[in-house]
Formats: sequence, structure tokens, C-alpha cells
Amino acid sequence: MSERIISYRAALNEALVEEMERDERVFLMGQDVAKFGGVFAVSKGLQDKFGPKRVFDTPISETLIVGGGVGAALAGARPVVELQYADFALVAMDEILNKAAKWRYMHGNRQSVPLVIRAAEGMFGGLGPEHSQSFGQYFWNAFGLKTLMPSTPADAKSMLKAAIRDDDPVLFLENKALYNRRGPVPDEVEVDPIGKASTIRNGTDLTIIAWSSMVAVALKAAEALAEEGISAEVIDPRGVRPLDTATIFNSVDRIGRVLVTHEGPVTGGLAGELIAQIVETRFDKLLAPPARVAGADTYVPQNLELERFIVPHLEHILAAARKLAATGKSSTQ
Amino acid sequence: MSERIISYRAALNEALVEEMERDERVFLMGQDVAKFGGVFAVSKGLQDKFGPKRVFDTPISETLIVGGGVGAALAGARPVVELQYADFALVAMDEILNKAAKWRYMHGNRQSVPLVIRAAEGMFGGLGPEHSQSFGQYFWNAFGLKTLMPSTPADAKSMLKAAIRDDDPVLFLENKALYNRRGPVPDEVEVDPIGKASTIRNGTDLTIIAWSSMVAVALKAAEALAEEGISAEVIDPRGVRPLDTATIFNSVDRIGRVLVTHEGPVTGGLAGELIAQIVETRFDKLLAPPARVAGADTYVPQNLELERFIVPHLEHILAAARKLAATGKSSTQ
Amino acid sequence: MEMTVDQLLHAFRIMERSILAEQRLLRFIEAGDSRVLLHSGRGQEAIGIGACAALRDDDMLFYSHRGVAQILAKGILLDELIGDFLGRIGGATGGLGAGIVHAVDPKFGVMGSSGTLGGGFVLSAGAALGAAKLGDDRVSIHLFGEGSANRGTFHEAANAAALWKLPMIWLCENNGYSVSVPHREATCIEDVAQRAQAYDMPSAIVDGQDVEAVYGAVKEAVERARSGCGPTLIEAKTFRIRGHYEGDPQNYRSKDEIAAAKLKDPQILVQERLAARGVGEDRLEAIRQEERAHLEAAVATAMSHAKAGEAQIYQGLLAGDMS
Amino acid sequence: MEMTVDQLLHAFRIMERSILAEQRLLRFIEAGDSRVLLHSGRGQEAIGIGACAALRDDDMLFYSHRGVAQILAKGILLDELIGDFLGRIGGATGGLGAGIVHAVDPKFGVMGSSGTLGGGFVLSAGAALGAAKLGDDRVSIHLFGEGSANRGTFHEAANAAALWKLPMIWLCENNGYSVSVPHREATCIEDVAQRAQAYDMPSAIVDGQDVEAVYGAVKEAVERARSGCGPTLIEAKTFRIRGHYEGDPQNYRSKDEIAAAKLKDPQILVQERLAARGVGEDRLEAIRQEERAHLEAAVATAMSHAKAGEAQIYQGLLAGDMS
Ligand SMILES: Cc1ncc(C[n+]2csc(CCOP(=O)(O)OP(=O)(O)O)c2C)c(N)n1
Ligand SMILES: Cc1ncc(C[n+]2csc(CCOP(=O)(O)OP(=O)(O)O)c2C)c(N)n1
Ligand SMILES: [Mg+2]
Ligand SMILES: [Mg+2]
Repeated sequence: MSERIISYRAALNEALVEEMERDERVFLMGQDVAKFGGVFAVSKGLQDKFGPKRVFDTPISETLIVGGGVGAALAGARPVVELQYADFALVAMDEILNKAAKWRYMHGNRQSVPLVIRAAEGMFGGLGPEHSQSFGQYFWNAFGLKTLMPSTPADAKSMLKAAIRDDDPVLFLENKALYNRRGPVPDEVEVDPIGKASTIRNGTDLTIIAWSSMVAVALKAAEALAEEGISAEVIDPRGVRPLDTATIFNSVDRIGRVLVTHEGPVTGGLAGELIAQIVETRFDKLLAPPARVAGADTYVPQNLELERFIVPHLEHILAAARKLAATGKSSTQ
Repeated sequence: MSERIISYRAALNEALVEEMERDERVFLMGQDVAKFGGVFAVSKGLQDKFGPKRVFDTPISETLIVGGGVGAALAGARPVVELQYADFALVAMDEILNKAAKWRYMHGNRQSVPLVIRAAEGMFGGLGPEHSQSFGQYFWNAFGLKTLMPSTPADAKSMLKAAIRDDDPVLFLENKALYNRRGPVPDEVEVDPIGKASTIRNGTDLTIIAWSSMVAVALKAAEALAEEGISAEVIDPRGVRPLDTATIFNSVDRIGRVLVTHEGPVTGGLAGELIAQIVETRFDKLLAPPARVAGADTYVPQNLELERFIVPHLEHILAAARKLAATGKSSTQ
Repeated sequence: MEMTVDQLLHAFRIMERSILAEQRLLRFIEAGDSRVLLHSGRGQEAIGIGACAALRDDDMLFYSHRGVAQILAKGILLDELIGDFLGRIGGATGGLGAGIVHAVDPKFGVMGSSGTLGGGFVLSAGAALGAAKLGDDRVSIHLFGEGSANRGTFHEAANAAALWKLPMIWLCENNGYSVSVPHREATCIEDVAQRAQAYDMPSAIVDGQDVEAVYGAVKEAVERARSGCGPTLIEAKTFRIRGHYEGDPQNYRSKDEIAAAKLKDPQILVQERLAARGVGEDRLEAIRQEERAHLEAAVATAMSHAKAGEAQIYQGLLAGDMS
Repeated sequence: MEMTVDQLLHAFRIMERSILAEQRLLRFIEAGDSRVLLHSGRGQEAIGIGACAALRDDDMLFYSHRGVAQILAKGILLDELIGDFLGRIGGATGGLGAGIVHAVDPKFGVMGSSGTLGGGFVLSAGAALGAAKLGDDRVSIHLFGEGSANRGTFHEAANAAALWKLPMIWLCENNGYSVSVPHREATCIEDVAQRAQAYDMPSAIVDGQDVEAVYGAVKEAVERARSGCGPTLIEAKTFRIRGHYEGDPQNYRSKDEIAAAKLKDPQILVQERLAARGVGEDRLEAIRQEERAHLEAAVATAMSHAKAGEAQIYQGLLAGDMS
């Protein structure tokens, strides 16, 4: 099937257009999403196409944006709401965790909340401690919420379409550093049900599990490692919940060495829980201690030049991967 | 030194009284804390003692309670604020994580935020999905915040006193199931600086690390295990940040088998991060896979009779401990 | 505004139903058969009942934690309510036992309740927004206490609802207390309705003990909402006859105050109104009998279902679990 | 209210200082020497400057993201501000580079700024509460945009501040836009000041281009606050001359509108006022020269400090790191 090379941003825009064309119940609201087209330009042109009834700006009122989205979804609409920065999820945390995620469960499973909350996360451009956070880790135990983190334009498009079609609330974390990233997107994307990890590269010496902005870095690392004779498998879980442990565990069982990487801080980050799940259930398959390569344990300064000390780099992955490949027992195979 | 047997609730009350007597800048605000004495009766009698200027009720306005506490601390006061249920931290998450925890860092380290946020967490009495949560796990990467979780009356008293004296913001998570728990409290408590784990029982076959309400259960388990010839060490980290890894790692290094237990859900709970830190740094010391015994991966129903299926029990710890003691390599000692 | 005799009789019936249901629940609690937290709505029943009389079945209700009368008036089946009290799988929440706080019935537009107070402001605005976007003429209504109106969500939702002229009605049950905190110690304005001025939103103040007064105010607001003229804030002045929760020591108010509140029982007023309209005591007594029988039947139905058990605790987390 | 000639001259000086500082920052940005996000306050300077003229050094300022003039007026040292622009360890934030958004100086009551908008409402109320509890007579002031007033924190803090009669002043810079969203599309009321009615809070509307008008309104509010009579909400009508941020395409407003805003430059007005009070152009020119020299000296001082590096990123997380 034919495909085009487009940006992550354009892919998201296409997903919104196609789903709004497909389903009249879909609408988009958020700060500056209408005429301005979104501060990250994801919704450019949408208001012109669908009119102000379906694409409109909101006041600076994040509890209304999320809570209003929950209410509209309960009424039968399919709202897509935008949090300008994922950091503002903290302003609407009650609406996300106590309302969107729990409404079905605590009301006897008689209603659906088909809401998509889009939010731009991650470090980019010197935006400082309150506009640079990565948030996936807060949603490990949001059992009634799906949390997705696409890493490529193709995933951005197909996953956003799947999220809009899903009957559960979805927190859709877009990474700011990826908006300009270009990649192949099929003319007609498959809309797979939510919840499969993607194995982007096969390998035999170690498994690198990478989320969001770190996926591309992990792939580069795998290429560099290949030159050194180290064969790395790269898996992108593509989100937090549901987590495709089958794919991940299968790789760990085959290989026995695992490195987990993401952009947010190490401590309390996404990797910790995943590593705990791995060691708890397949300790004996591990040939070496699992490794984490993640953000520095501090806040993100607003000084752009300091950002590079926060985010994990190719070199960090390479160093950890080399060490991992060299330590521990030799393969049981 | 002489001591008395008093409840966790009374111990907290005494800490408040003593610190308010010691320091005129300390005041207490929250919903129903004044005449009513707090919905969990922790502040009984305080308004009578210190007057309405220092002990007063607030409207149902959690962002004001926490954010106002931050502002008052910046102005030089030493506020203690109460969130009636820790669940309402979600309403004020921006104030906790983006304001209280970050203010010093993002403003060039020229101010202090000596604020204590007291909050009643945990499952107790059929309060349902929005009033029963355990929240420590959300604060692993709140680098500018100290998060404490006392498990005994003596700790409740000394730790609350330490929190009030501390120049950093402290989130003080009281466990609802512990309020009536009685225990010895010295007439004059030592106010240790924040951040030491407490080794409550020494052992040689496995280490049980238990937080808050699970500490007493872990101790019971250790006693029962002793009868079976299994010697369990029990450590209470007493909080989330700062984490006394020295004490924990030392125990793991000596013993090589570790079980981590807490009340909140397993997935994304406190245990995951701690286990990741352990395996990352002392994989070779481990004789068996670390185990987790924690809450069920679901929300807490309001039906009181169902609560027992959510919270971990003595039997769960015993089963996990027996398995842990029986698996893996034999001790290297 | 006057209700028809039939409407008044129905109001009387629902009031009887909810009073009986609460009484029964108290007996369950005393007997140890139910261990739920009840926030009794005794004294405030006329508000939910008057409001629902002005609504269609498909209008959407976000009720408060003091909501037994509110949801019964909107249509929740008594056996499902009792089922929740007793933690039975036939209850509205399938025995998760959320009981009064979380019963839902989409057929009757009973949408649910937010345990974190103030959540209902943004949710009810959102439901009105959803209806508007779908192009139908449902209205959304939210009942809440005056204490909850101090949450920031009030402001965010009121502003957007007024701006977008959403078909929404907010009905405040001002009973003068937030747990122990008197209204005047939680805000400096006397009337919650005054808040509407900040959004150019129409408002009204009514006697919350008078089912017809509430009905009239809500009816007017419904007409405004349905015709695209936007939201209304109505404040009903009322009294909480019992404690905040069962077991509340009520050390914060006097016995006299409680006694005075009892004299304002809406049940007395609705009976007087019916008498004035020529309805004889025999008709009322017949309804009382019917409702007692209705309650016993509902209890029996509820009891015929199994208790919820471990299997239930994972049900309904996600849509795949939709029953 | 009239300012003295000295006060007006000082206002002129600070306005010059902040305009020069912003211009210089734009040059740094163009030259690639500074890569910070600037929300220019061009056009709105009279508000922060007029306000600070009515304050004591120990009064507490929570400023907005458009706050260069606000913090310079309150006393932040120019070299520390420039130091932040340039990421130098001598900057107010020690080179974390938070620059205009997060400079603090306890000596001058510059308390900081919340990057999540609306955070300042509860913080400023809290600071006023703190002063009240400590029994001193400091007042707390918060400057914010009209868009931020739609956050729920506005409501929670306004209610408590009015109830507790806190010594607090809220000064809204209504420049008509929240990024691209016009004020009239974010709320249905014309005047943010109208919101005060919901809390029985005194309010005022002033011309934000007129430093004396702002000074007068704030002075009155300060007196009210200091004498224990509670908070005031002041709305200053103003214009944003530049984009929301540097680089803003401004596709949402017309060239004419921007041109009209430029005619309302507060710098023009303050100069006219000084001329009317008999102050000659030579005196103004002397101040301009002084401020240019001041800026160059500040740049030199800032540059004399090292750039912040990896060592800085862990500094100041906790009190133990207090410098
Ligand atoms: C956000 C939040 N804060 C606090 C509570 C605890 N709480 C439950 S009921 C209640 C009082 C509510 O008062 P009001 O809104 O006047 O309703 P009433 O109980 O009087 O009907 C409080 C404070 C809560 N559930 N949610
Ligand atoms: C809670 C929150 N929501 C959104 C933003 C993003 N944001 C930054 S500035 C801005 C516009 C603010 O408008 P206004 O308050 O009128 O101030 P102005 O920029 O006009 O001075 C927005 C939406 C934010 N920083 N915080
Ligand atoms: Mg009330
Ligand atoms: Mg503005």
C-alpha cells in the first residue's frame, strides 16, 4: 500500500480530520485550538473545515476542559479535548483520575466515557519545570483509563484514530520533541485495537524497551550496537495501560537482558514498575540486572542549555547497553 | 524514659499541641478542623486551646487550602493544612507538585516553603473509590517535597513534629486504619531529622519492607514465620522521600531475599520503584526474585464487605514469604 | 408555580418513598445488615422532587451525596437502590455498594454523582455541552450543597456555561452547613445565587421546603435552557434535619436549631397543600400504604439477588466489561 | 490620583528600564545568545509600575508571565534579571534561566510567579493570610491576565480572601487576549471587575495605560488592606503591543488593531504628564542615558558570571541546598 512521508504533527491532524469526517459526534475543544490551530499547530485548519460548532476554544479552565469532556461523553458525544501542556493534567487530576477513569466502575458499569484527552508532554525548547514534564508514570493505576504514547507519525495517526473510536477514556500523550519528526504513514492506516506493543527491531543480545521520544534514540543505539556486534531488540510499549506484557516478557524470556528507557525522571518513572513486573515473574530468565536509562532526578530548568543534562542521550543508552551485554551469566541458549 | 500507651490519633494531636505551643508561627487550617475537631478527630480541642486565629475552618476549596498554605509559608508562617481525605490531593495536585514542591528550585533557592500538608489516606469503613486511596506512589519524583507515612503512634508524634520544624514542604500521609491503633509514646519524644527508615525487627532469612498500615501486618507475619523457623527482618521506610536506601540495601545485601508490601494497588505502587532500585544495584546479592504483596489492581468499592478483597492480608504476606524463603539459591553466607 | 393535583400527589408519593427508604436503611444499619455511609436528605426532599417534576425522562441529572429523594424522583428503581444499600448484585451499581451515592440509570437520565464535591459542576456543564453538540434538546441539571459551591470547578463551569449558553440548571440545596461549618463561615455572601452575577447568569432564590416553589423555578429554567437561552442558578433555602452523616455528634449546632428545622419538614407542607386542594387524608393514607408495600417488595427483590463478592471487584473497569 | 513629580520621574525611569531590558533581550535572542521564551509586556508597563509605586518594599508581589516591568518596579536588580536571560549563575535564579518568569528577591518582596496560570490566586491569598497570622501589616498583590481569571483558583481564593478580609490586592491586566483567544470568547462579561460582586469584594476599573490612575487605585486598595478591611479586585484595561510570545504569527488579530494599540503606549502618556508638570525633555533624556548605561553595566555584570552548568541542575531542590 502506498505511503507518504509526513510529520507526527500532520499525522495527528489527519487523524482528527478523518475521525471528525467519519463521526459527527466527535468535536475538539481546548485553548487556542480553533483559529490559532493549537500552540503546537496540531489542529491547524480544523475550524475552517468543521466550523466553530465542532472546533472551538475554551477559557483557561482545565477542570472544565477535562470534566466537561467527561460530561459530554456521558451525554453521548465523542469529545477530543486538548490540554495545552500535559503538565496541566495536574490541574485536572481529579477529573482525570477520579472522574474519567472511575465513572464507569463506580456507577455500576452502565455508561461509557468515550473521551480523548490529548496532551503535549516532554522537554522541548526551554519551557521550564512546569511545562516540560513527562507524565505516563502517574497513570499506572488508572485502571479505567487507557494511556497512550505514540512514537512515530504512523502510530500517532493510527493510535489517535483508535483512541477516538474507543469507548473508554484515553489519555493521549504526544511528545513535543516529536511533532516535527517525519516518517512514513500509509495512505490508509489500519486502526488496530489499542494495546499492542510494537517490536521495531529484532535482536538476540538484549532487549531495549523504549517509550515515546526515546524510541528513536533506542533505534539509533541498536544500529550503533550492531556495528559493535551487539544485537539489540527494540520494543515500544506504545503506552502505559493496557500494557502488552506478552510481547515484552516473550522478548525477555528469549534474551535475558533488558534495558528500559524513557524521558521522565528515573525515580518513580515508567521503567521502575516494568522492571518490577519483569523480575517478579521471570527472575530466573534474567542473565544480568535490568538497567534503566531515564531522565535526571530533578526538575527541568528553564535554561535551554541545561536541558541536555536532564534528558537521556544516545551515549547513555550505549554505555548501559554495552555494560549490560558484558555482565552476568552467559546466555542459557 | 517513661512512656504512655496512646492512640495514633492522640499522638498526632499531641504533636500539634506541642509544636503550636513551641512556635507561634504555626497555625492549622482545613475543613471541619476547628469546632468539630477534624472528621477523624485529630484536632480535637485545638481551637479551644489556641483560639480561632490559629485553628480555623476553610471552605471546600482544596486549591486554596494547599496553595494558600504555600503562600503563607512563603510569607514566613508555618502552616499545617489538612486535606480531609488524601484523595483530594488530586484536586490540588498542581499546588502540591508544581507549587509546594518546585517553588524553591524554580525561583533560585532564595525562599523556603515550610508547609505541612496532612492528609488521611487508605481504605477504611466503606468510603468507596474516591475516599480510600493510598497515594505515596505519586510522590516518588516530587524532588522538592518530603513525603512521610508514619506507622505507629510514636512515629506519628515524632515525625509530625519533625515535619512542622522542617524548612521543606512535607506531605504527611496518615492512615485512616491506624487512627485508633494504640502504642507506646515516650513522654518526651525525640525529634529526629526526617529520613531514617526504621528496622523494627531483625532477621536472617528475608527482609520485609512495609509501609504504613502494612507494618503491623508485616510484624505479625514475622512472628508467625518465626514459629515456622523463618526469620524475617522488618523495615519501615517511614515515607517515600527521602528514602533511606542505606538501611534497606544493607538488609538486602545481608539477607538476599526481599518482600515489599503496601496498601495501595500493586501496579504502579510504591513497591515497584523500590524493587527496581534494588535489582538495578544489587542483583547479584539476590537469592530469589523480590516479591510484592499489595492492594488489588482495581478501585476500592464502596461496599464495605468487598474491601477485604482489596487490601493485602497476613495470609498473603505469609504465603509470599514462605515461597520466597523456599525458592532460589541458598544463602551465600 | 402551581402544580396540578396529580403532580402534587406524585410529589407526595416520592417524598414518602424516599423517607421510607431512608428509614429502612437506618434500620438495616442498626441491625448490621448494611454498613453504608448515609448522608440523610431528611428535610430537603422537596428540592429534588420539585425539580424532577419539571424535567423530562431524558434530561440528565447529576445528583448530590444527599440524593435519595433526587434519584427516586428522577426514576431510579427502589429495588436497585435498596440492592445497593445491601451490596447485592441486583443493585444499581451491581453491588459495589456505592448505594445512594452512585446509582445510575441511563433510561431516566440519572447520570451519577461525584464523590469529590464540586466535580458535578464541570460534569453537568459538559453534559449540557454534549447535548448541544449532538443537537438535541436535553437539559442537564446538577444538585449540590452550598458548601460545594466554594470549589473552583463552580467558577470554571459557570463561566463556560454562561458563555456558551449551555442548557444547564444548577440547583443549590443551601442547608446552611458543610459538615460542621456554617455557611456564613465559609463565604461572606448570604445568597449563593448572588454568584450568578459574576457570569451574567439568571438566578433565583426559592423556599426549598416548598415543592411547588422549586418546581416553578426549575420549570422556568428548563424553558430557558431548552430554548437555547442558557443556564440558570437556583438557590433553594433548606434545612438538614439529621446530622451530616449518621453518627454525627452535631456538637456545632443547638438542639433548638434542629427542633426548628423539623417544623419546616417539607412533608408537612405538601400535605397542607394537598388538603387545601381538597385531597382527603384517605387518599394520602392509600399512597402511604402503597409505598410501604412498594418498599417491602423492593427489599424482597433486592434480597433475592446474591451478595456481591470477589468476582465483582474487577467488573466494569473498562468497556469490555460492559454488562 | 496624582503622583508627585519625583514619583512620576521614577515611573518614567522604570518604564525606560524595562523597555530597554526587553529590547536588549530581543537582541540577545536574535543573536542566539539567549534562547528564552519572552512574553513581552510592551504596552502594559504602566500597570506594574503604577502598582509598585503604591507599595512598600516588604509588601509581597506575585507577578505574571508578562512581568519584566512588574519585577523591576518592585526592585529586582537589573543584572540579576539579565543574568537569568543569559543563564548565568549570577542571575536571580542562579542560571536555571527561568528569567522573567521566576526571578525572586525576598528583600523587595518579589515572591515569584506560577507557570501554571491561576496558581498566583491561591498563593497571593495565602501570603496575605500568612501576614495576617504573623500579625504584621504587609499586603500581598498579584498581577495576572484576564484569561487567567477563568481558572477555578480565582474563585477559591477570592471567596476565602473576602471572607477572611485578607490584606490582598488583585490587579488584572486585561489586554483582551489569552494567547489567541479574545476576552469576549472566553467569558461573557465585559469587565473582570464584575466578578468581585460574587464575593462582596470592592473593585475598580482603571485605564491601564495611565500610571497615575493605576497608582491611585492601588493606593486606595493598599490602605483598605493594611487597615484590615480586606481585599480589592482592580481591573486595568490595557493593550498588548507585541505577540503573545516572540514569534507569535498573530493571525488572530488585524494590523490595524496592533497599530491602534501602539498609539496607546504608556510611555507616551507618562512623558506627556511629565511635560504638563513642567519637566523638560532634557531631564528625561538624562534618565534615558542613565538607564542605557545602567543596562550596559548590568549586562557586563551578568556576563562576568559563569554560565550555569550540570552542577546547577540539582541545586535548590531542598532546604539543605539553601545558598
Ligand atoms: C472535594 C471535596 N472536599 C471535601 C469533601 C468532604 N465532604 C463531604 S460532604 C462535605 C460537606 C458538603 O457540604 P455541602 O456542599 O453544603 O452539602 P451538604 O452536605 O450540606 O448537603 C464535605 C466537606 C469531599 N467529598 N470532596
Ligand atoms: C493552567 C494553565 N493553562 C494554560 C497555560 C498556557 N498559557 C500561558 S500564557 C496563556 C495566556 C494567558 O492569558 P492572560 O491570562 O490573559 O495573560 P496575557 O498573556 O494576556 O498577559 C496561556 C493559555 C498555562 N501556562 N497555565
Ligand atoms: Mg450544606
Ligand atoms: Mg490577556
